[in-house]
Amino acid sequence: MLILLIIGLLEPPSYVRAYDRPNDGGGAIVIEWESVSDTLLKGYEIFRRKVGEEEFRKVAYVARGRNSFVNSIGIKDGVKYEYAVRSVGIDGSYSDLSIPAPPVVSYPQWFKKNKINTLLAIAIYFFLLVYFTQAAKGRELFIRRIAGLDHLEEAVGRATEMGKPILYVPGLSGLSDIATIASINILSPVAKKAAEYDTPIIVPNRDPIVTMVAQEVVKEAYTEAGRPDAFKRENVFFLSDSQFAYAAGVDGIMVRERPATNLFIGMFYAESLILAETGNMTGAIQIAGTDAVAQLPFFITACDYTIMGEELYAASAYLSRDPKLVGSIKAQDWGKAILMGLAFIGSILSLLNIDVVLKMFATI
Amino acid sequence: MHISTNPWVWIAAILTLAIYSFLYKDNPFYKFAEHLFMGLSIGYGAVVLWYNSIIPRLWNPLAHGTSPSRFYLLIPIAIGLLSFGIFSKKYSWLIKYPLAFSVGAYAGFSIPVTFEASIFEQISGTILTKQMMATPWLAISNLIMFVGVITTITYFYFSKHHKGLLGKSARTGIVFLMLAFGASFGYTVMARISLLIGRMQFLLHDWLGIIK
Amino acid sequence: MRRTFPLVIAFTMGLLMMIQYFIPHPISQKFYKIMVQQWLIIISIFFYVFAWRSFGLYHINKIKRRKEGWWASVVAFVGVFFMLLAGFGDRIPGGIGHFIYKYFNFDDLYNYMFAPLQATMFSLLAFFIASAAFRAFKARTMEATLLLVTATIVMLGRVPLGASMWKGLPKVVEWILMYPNMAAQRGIMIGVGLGMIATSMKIILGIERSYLGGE
Amino acid sequence: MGFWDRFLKIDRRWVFLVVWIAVVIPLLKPLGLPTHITPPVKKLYDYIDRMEGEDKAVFLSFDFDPSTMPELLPMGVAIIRHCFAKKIPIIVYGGLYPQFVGMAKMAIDMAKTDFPDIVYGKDYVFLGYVPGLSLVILSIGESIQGTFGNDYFGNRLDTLPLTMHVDNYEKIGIVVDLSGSSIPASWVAYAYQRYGCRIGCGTTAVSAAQYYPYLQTGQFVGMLGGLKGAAEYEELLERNGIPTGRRTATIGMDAQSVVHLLIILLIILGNIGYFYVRRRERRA
Repeated sequence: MLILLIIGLLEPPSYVRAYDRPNDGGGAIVIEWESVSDTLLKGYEIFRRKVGEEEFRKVAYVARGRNSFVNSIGIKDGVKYEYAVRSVGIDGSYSDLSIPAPPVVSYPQWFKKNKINTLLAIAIYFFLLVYFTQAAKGRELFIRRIAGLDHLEEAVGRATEMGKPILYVPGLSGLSDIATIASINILSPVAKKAAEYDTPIIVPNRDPIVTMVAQEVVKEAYTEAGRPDAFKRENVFFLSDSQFAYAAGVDGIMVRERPATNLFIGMFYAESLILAETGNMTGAIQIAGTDAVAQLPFFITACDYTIMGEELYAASAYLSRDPKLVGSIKAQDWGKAILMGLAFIGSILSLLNIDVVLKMFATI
Repeated sequence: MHISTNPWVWIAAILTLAIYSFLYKDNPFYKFAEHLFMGLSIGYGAVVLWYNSIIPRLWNPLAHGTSPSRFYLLIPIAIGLLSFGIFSKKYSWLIKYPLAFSVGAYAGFSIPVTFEASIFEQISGTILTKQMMATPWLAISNLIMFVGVITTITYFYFSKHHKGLLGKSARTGIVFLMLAFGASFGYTVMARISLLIGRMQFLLHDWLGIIK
Repeated sequence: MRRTFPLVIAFTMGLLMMIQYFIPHPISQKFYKIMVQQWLIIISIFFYVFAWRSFGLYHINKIKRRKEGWWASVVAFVGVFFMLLAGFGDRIPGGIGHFIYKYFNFDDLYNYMFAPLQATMFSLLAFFIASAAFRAFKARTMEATLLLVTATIVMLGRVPLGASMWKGLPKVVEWILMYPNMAAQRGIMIGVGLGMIATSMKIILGIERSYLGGE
Repeated sequence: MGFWDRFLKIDRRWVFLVVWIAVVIPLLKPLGLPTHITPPVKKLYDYIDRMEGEDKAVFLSFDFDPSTMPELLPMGVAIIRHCFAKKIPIIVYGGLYPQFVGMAKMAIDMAKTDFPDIVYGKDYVFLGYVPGLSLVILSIGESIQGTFGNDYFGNRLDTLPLTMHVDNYEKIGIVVDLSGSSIPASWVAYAYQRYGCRIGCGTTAVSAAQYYPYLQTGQFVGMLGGLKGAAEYEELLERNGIPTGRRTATIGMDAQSVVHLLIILLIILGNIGYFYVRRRERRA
């Protein structure tokens, strides 16, 4: 009897309000309400009707503990809707419907105001990049030593001495990965050196587009070295687009062609160690370069030199000494300095209960 | 012992052994499996491309679609066709159009996404808050984390000599890098060994039936 | 036409794809969908034709010149045709189509040939990880020592044995993963992120053009 | 050349052989090393166990392919067995991508054998692939019948007693997602954050580290990490008298421990040798 009485007293939520979800393409309305504090509460049911309609229809249920909901199914932009919410008890009883929220209309927006920080960051970085690439013209900028790169020439030379080919693996990803582009940048001077020394360079590929680009780059390098006739298109080829079939194929090349130098530069996944260990077995000198953090430990243990993370991007600037590319390294360093500074200031402020910097980096 | 009578299981087992034979040395069995695998993967890729891309995205809308906008699909087809220029010496430069289109689009797309995922999220996770300093233990741990992030970034500082404060910081960064590489090596070991166990269970249970 | 126009295309596409991110309006969403789900995929289909040609030429070349082990290239082609027949067998008219479909079931080829080959290649890692650890994990320098000690602690902490040796070990491992490990990962990620963005911007601006295959 | 010199230059094929033996012997002759139960696994087990007799179903999603099968499939089998034994209704979902369905089918076939009285349609239902990825997760919040229409075998869902009754997250006690990718995070974002449905997770050893934060915040009820997590679940079944069938993960775990130990031993021996040789060379 008592329980029945209590259930009968289950209250509907109060202060129900509805508004168009900001920063979206339309078609969504946010509903909020004050929570009901009742131990017998199980959750809430949300009801909707178009203005002018008689009956409310249930659109959703949410469990207790939450007091907002985004309704994004069946909403038309420009149509007026009314929302009401009711409480549900743990044994399935219901409260009355709440007082409906004032009518609401959803519409699409033209700019995500919450993304203004991203836009600003892009603008600042863009400015830094343009400034330093322009400022770099005609000036020699400093780049620190990158261990793996210094040995690149030595590695090419060794293959020449031994009369064995060079194997260049441009990673397993496509051009949408920037690491692949960095790899193509490094392939160009390597192929040129190989052409000068008259050492064959084998480039097996996993991505069709990269195959095409690699062919062009190697051909160009041979032309630049003054030996266009020595370029063999069949040495730059598409092997397979399946990760492990590709690894199996490259393993095969390593044990049969016995390249004296293996270069693994670009984006790699789990196959990294399969490639590097097989190369180690054949006794080749190996240099790896990748920004795939998870694969770095395996390259470090199985290769002679490893170009780590961002060093890969610096590599193309380092090898070419092209002032425009070196200028971009300078811009990257400025970016790092600014971010480190903000992390310091942000920490101090946030420990003093001022979260202004923290808010600057919010992504929602 | 219950040796499998399913011929497919036998094929799978023999191919498995052929790949493992590579661990001893390169041999015709491995070579066979390797080339078969490459061939199968190309064929598989073609079938998947046909059913998952060409049919639903190209053929169905063009052949059976009714919306007038379907003819816009002719634009990417035209751009794609330019890549066939590579088959002739004279027109091989045509390939630059589809390349520029794809690479440009991916580059533009990745800029805001990378800013948010790799920079904003990471920096806001690094900034120390009161919550992160709640207990002495948490405070020490998070301070170590903070120092780790900053010093690792300085290791990747290229335009200055690594001397003085920067040099010290970069050397500390290497310490953190090595710790991280060791940790991820260690925790990957488990998953990789599970894979081998899985294959061995296939050979010993499904194929030979030696283990129950 | 040969040099400038591709750069203009890259610039325009890059800018449009970047801007659409900031515009929630359905027009911009539709542009994104059409580009990512249709156009870019359709263009990439044509690149595959090139890739298959490259694959074919590579192996035909080996067979023609009777290079050592040319028979393996024949095996590769056999693999391709098996898979294609199984995949498209139901489209081949007449009794042959039915025959192929029945005996070269696509799922069987996948489950009993492709998948085991893939899984076995993947499992080679277990052997390689052991031999790499044995060979390379030497306490030569302070850094190398750190790497090998951390790896060993984490390895121990992830099996029951470690926990029975010392109860606190799993907690230590978790701490290493959560703090120093994450710190370095973050540091790399931030640097890599900046590098990626810079490269993307250079592509859009036409400063970076090596992907177009030289000049 | 002394023993250590030769040991350091040992052909790596010996290392391969030792690794192989270290895997095969425990498989042939299980050592029966004790399995310690860790809290994340216990929590998930208890949560499902408490659903016995309640009017709710378990929703088990298979979001992985053959490459992570050794770690994740035993988890699926163990959870299905748990539900079958306790007569907790279970909906097995073949995953968000088309190539995942085979894994779910395999798990059901392996679990079914010990439970002859289980009835399809009443005690469990098998759902196949429908396109939509995270939209599917959202759509289940509205209606399972509306999202899928038919089960894997083509039966209409509104004709099966189980799905007639269980149509959205309201009647689902927990969603358990088995995956080595980021898919569990999507279930949290859409099913938990939006519909309040509790989520459990089974993931690979590599991914487990990145999911600890979810466990801490309670976004996951519990978590099975890698082969070890699966072995612990099997152990809990065994302790509670539920037929476990072939304990794939537990058997594998013995081999796992032995190989870990072996690798550590190799590293230690390698270093002893290295220091011995170096010291001798310095003296010379």
